[in-house]
Amino acid sequence: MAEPILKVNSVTKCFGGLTAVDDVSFSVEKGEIVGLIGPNGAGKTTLFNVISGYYAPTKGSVIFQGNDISGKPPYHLAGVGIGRTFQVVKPFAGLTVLENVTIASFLKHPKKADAERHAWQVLETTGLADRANVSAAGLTLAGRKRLEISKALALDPSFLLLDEVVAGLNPTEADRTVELIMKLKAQGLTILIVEHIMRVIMNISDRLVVLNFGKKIAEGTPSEVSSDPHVVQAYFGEEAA
Amino acid sequence: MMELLPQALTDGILLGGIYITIAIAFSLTYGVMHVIDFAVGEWIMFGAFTGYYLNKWTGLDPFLFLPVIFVLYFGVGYVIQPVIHRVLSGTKGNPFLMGLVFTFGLAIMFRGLALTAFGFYSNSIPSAFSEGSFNLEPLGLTVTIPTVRLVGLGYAVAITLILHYLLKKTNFGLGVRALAQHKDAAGLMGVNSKRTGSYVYGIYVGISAMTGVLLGCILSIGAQMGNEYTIFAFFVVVLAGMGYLAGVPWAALLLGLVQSIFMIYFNPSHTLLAVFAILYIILLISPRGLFGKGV
Amino acid sequence: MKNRGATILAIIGAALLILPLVMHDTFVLRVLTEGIMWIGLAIAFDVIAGYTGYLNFGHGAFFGIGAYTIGILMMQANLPFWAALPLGGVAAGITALIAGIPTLRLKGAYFAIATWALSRAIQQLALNVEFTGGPDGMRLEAFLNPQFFYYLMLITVGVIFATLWYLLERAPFGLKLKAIREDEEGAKALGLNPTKLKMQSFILSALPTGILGGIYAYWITFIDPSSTLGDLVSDQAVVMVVFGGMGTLFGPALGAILIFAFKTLFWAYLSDFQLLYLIILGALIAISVIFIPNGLWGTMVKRKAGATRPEQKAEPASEPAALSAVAAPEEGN
Amino acid sequence: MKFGFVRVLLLIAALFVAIPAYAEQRNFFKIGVITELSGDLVTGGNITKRGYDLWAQEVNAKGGIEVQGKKYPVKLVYADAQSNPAAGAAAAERLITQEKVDFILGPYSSGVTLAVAPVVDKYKIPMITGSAESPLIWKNKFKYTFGTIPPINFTGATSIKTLTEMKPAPKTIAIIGSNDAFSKATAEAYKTAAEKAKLKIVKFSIVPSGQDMTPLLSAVRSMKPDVIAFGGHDEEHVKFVKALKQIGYTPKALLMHCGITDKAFIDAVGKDGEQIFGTTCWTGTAKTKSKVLWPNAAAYAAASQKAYNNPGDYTQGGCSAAGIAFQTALQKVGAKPGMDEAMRTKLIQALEQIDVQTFYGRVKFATSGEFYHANVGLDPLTVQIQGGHVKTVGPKASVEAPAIYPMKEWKSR
Amino acid sequence: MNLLDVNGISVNYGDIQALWNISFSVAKGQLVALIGANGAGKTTTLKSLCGLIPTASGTIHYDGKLVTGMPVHKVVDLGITLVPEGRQLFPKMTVEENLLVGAYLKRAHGKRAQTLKRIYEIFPRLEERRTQTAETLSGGEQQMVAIGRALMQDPQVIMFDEPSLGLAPIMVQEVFKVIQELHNQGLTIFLVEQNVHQTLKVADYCYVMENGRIVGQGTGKDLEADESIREAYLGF
Repeated sequence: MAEPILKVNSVTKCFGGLTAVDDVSFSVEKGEIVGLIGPNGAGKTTLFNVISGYYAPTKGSVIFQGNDISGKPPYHLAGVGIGRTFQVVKPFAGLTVLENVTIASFLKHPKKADAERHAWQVLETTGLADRANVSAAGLTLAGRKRLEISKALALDPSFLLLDEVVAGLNPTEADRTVELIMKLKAQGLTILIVEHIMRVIMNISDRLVVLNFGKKIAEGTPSEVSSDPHVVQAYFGEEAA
Repeated sequence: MMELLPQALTDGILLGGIYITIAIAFSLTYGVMHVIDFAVGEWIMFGAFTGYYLNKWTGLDPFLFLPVIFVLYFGVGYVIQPVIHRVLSGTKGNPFLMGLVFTFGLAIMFRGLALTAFGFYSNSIPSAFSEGSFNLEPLGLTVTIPTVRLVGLGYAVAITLILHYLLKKTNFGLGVRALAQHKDAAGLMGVNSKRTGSYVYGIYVGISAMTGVLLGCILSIGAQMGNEYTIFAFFVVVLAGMGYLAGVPWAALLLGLVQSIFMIYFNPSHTLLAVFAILYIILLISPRGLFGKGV
Repeated sequence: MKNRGATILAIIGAALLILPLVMHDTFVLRVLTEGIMWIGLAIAFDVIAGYTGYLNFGHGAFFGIGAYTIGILMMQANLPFWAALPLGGVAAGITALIAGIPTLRLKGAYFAIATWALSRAIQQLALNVEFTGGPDGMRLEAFLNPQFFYYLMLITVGVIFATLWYLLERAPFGLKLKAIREDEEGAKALGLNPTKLKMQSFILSALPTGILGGIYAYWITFIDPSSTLGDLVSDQAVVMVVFGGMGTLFGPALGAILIFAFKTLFWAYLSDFQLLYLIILGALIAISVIFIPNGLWGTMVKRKAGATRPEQKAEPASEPAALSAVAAPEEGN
Repeated sequence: MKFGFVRVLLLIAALFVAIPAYAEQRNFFKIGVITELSGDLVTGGNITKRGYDLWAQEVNAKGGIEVQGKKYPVKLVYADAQSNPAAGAAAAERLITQEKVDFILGPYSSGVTLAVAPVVDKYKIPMITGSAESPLIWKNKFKYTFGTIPPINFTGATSIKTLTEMKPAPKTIAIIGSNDAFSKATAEAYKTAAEKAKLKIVKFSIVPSGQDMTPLLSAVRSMKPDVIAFGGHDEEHVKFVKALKQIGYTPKALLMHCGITDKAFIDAVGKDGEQIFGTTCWTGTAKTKSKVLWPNAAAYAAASQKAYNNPGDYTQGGCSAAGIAFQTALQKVGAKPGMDEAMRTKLIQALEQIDVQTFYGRVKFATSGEFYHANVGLDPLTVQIQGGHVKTVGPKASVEAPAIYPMKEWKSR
Repeated sequence: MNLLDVNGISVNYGDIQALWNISFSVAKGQLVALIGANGAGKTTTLKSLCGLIPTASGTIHYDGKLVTGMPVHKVVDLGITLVPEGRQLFPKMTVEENLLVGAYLKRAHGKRAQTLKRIYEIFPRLEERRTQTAETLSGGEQQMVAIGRALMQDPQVIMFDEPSLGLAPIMVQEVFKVIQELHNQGLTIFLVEQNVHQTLKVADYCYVMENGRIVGQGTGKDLEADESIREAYLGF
């Protein structure tokens, strides 16, 4: 088997006394979709921030395509092919949708005309083209989530970190987003996704990694994971003894 | 030169006392309302002139009027605060910046009003305390402490203690601190953010106005005096860490001591250069003030 | 629309170019020269304040450094004006570089006050060293040709405007800066290096300011620490930019024209009411902040667009990012 | 909306054009006044303005300036220099090109004067400043700029000399100056004079403007100088006296300069102002005799008292004297309102040759050397505040009252 | 009698509608729960109840009084309080000060010494840490302070927003024990939770929320048997 595209080696991240991520290891193979799940506050977003360079791990390392990227700044990681979205969508509110995506396109297309052309293409893919010229602040939540994906995609990444891009959408919109993710996978992208909507993540993930209290409590295919008693307990709370 | 050191330290501390009174309420206002009030010097100036005229009309010692001036300017601050609140809670543009520019406009306007109303001459407020000084020679120290400056330091200590008491020991103070730390949670505790903000701003304007009287007794007053004190208020508050009240006395004393030591032991014309260089260096090393506790 | 805008700009430009040929009032030329200078200063200030979101209260320092550089080079090194002028810009740019390394790490009020302290320190430095003439200031050789300075200022500011317009509105750079302004953290994920971009914008703001300072020095023939290194330039620039509308080039230009015109008319024809000027200016600033927080241009452009942009209600952030709530759900199609 | 923008521009343009520069045949002298009516130097600017105003008022009360048998009233047109050299230069340009003034009465501060002087040179419009006295101006040898107040380096020596004549003679001096052009020049002038008079200078310091000087004065106190001399502006004078009093050090003599002659200073510090020495060229009680306007200083002081509730200080007097200088020169060359360039050149020549006794004293401008175009006709005076009044205490020829020396302790006042 | 009556409220964030015509009620002395996936609108509901965010339409009555449009400090004065998500303590204040802020209202101020004593009895750990600043506490301790602070207000209704969020299992147990305890003492409780099992067990009545709408309701027992809840949460 080829070298995994991403390897997370015993990553620990502490904030003061709080250990948000505790000795987590897993890897992602090229072309797969790995779901990262766990109850609220389990440390998923923190782990995302470590992988995407926002936090340096307190311990452990992150290896991307064979290179140690732990502690490298996010803009460097964007350059080597890691795109990410944010859980709390924060578009550049004062700018239009097209401008938002164009900014990301500059990474691979330094000329403005090229970047804009590329941004249009991305918007076509994500279905936002008809809203290209509206202010990003004027988008609906679904639109903003799609804009998040568009921005990440405009980087032409080889690896995508998606943080709750479905949560909060109605079923129709959710289905469209799932469709989009599957399309991206078909194009060869590797994806690590955090999602709360189980329906979605169970369907699209090749493998799941489950976190609780910052620790990895399970890993495996969706069916393996869903029958794991630890996981069920993590989600529904402990049965009172 | 070493025999000057006790006097240098005394002068520095007394000067620091003045800076405390300029900065402490200003810092409180920043902590609670998150506004940098460019008009701080103008409040001081207005207070100074009010004291000056009250003294002129009644012939009574200006220190007797401090409560009157406080109440008067508390009212002024209380009335103005909602406007500032409105600017700061705006959703358009950059509210922080707008707050800054708004008070900047106020400061310009106040200066114009003062020049019109009070004229352009420098003046001084006479007080019984202006006479006399204490000599520490009996203690073997060649140190002179001017009474009026000692009163100033006493005022600074009193204001600091009163604010400390108000903030730490009263229910109102608890509400103010809660508001400064977490606005929504404070609301959930029943703190009326608008009214509390008005009280705080009123207290700040009132204290600044009283400080003006003091400065008029120690130094001089004039319609354009505000700017200079605004500078020192900024300096102290930033050095202390913005909104970090406990840091203010230390920052103010440091400023006073730096000025005093520099004037005596180095080239006095470099005093301000040194002061700004220190501010700059401290911001580099610890961007949130001396104690790293600014907000 | 774009064509019409370009046409109007071209007409204004042409009118400004022809003006001295048909009008010989040197006072009006002088006023226009200064007005144009303020446009340049305001738009240069807006690069860092409006586009990048960092309020520089020490902008005047760049102006003064430019002025002093030209003064010193011309009077003490006997350099010709044309050789000295670019060096004024370079000196301001280098100052921005040195000043920016530490200050650009600071946010909001701290940045504003740190830059302001820095400009004060520079002013004190100029007061205390020999080669600036200290408090006496410095006199430059008088070359009082109104047409020369008018054209010099017009062309310089024209070039500054065009360059900034190209960089900020046409080239990727402006968009990148806006991304930093809107969300510095988020911008990192898109491959932008905020530190580098902020520094570039700081230098881009300083450089033209230094050049304008240099022209000013040669034009006015006398500079001293209080007039070139004081708060005047920063204060005026703030007022003009906020009044006109931040984050655009036309807004600050409009603000500069209006504020400067108001000031000049008041000054020229209502001198007896000079103190009233302060009161009116102060009130104007305060009132415009309350009623047109987006500035004149921002308000005008929006009204034209016919739709007001709904402002995003800031989501209350809870402490560690790991615990933050998800955005509110929304309407289905 | 772009049209809105254009409309605004047009409106502004229209405003500038609408108030036209009318070239009129007038029967009065139109005089531009450039001074600091706003900004940091507003105090000095307004004192300057009073001086010019009082002169114009007096001239007009007499029906105007009589030139070849016909009286021409004067009309002053003000332009605020905003304490800013650029605004000063613009003011000059406007007064000259738009208002078409006949001549100009100049700014309070040296900085603004230095920016205005090249402009008046260029248009060949004469200017007399009644206030600016920095040595720098005269070193630059501007052809069209004159000044009625002698530079401080011309006057400073007198007071030092007066002090050295006191008994017992002072031996040591501490000199402090504020770090602005005028104050620093004052301090340096005192320093030069003290060195010449063989006084021991125990301290010479320049301090940033507007600061509290107490710590420095504490250091000075430890050196126990006989004389303390200070160069500063009005607000600093007040601070200085109070600081000195607060630390409880009374030198044998405290020397400031012209600023203390203003009634406002005496009002501000009250009895603490007593016995402070100053350097000036004129006081309301100076023994002057004149045939132009006011017959002597006392008459001027009375007029000023009536107009401003203030007898006026030497800056104000200098400004009124500037008017008189013009007046005299105009009469001499027979200039009428609306002078052409040739006439103005003649006026300059007349000014260079002027030698007139005014209420202010003798006005005579130097025509060469480091005081080029500054008034060197005056005798500098040493003054002292006595009983709330400014009394001349030196040099001998002008003494009104004997100097009180040493100074009375602050405490026992 | 219903203490809290929510009738058809809608809430917008800018142009985005977050709540759609929400109606429910809480009777005096009941423990009512609101469950739903992340982002369903639970926190928004709570915030609009106590006046932290404005409602676009609909009414909220508390004890017969209309509270819609009231500022938050007036709402809490009526006797409703919220233990907010993420605790929202005053980080630089000590534990005791945090608790005392709870008694800021005149209504509660008089009995504050007494209430404080009671709270220290419920949470002895807080008494040990009373002089420590809130930011130095562990998550569980912070949650205790948040609950204690709410109790200091002497409320009739306490609303909890995900009190077990981010807590260790042992602490979750503790928190639920406290909630149950308070309920037993007669307090009215409105609980928003993600810990479905525990919640359904303690709740008298439950509402289920999805996408800003109430999509189901019933007693805890009814819903526990309902497969759709399990599906909504886990998708299997």
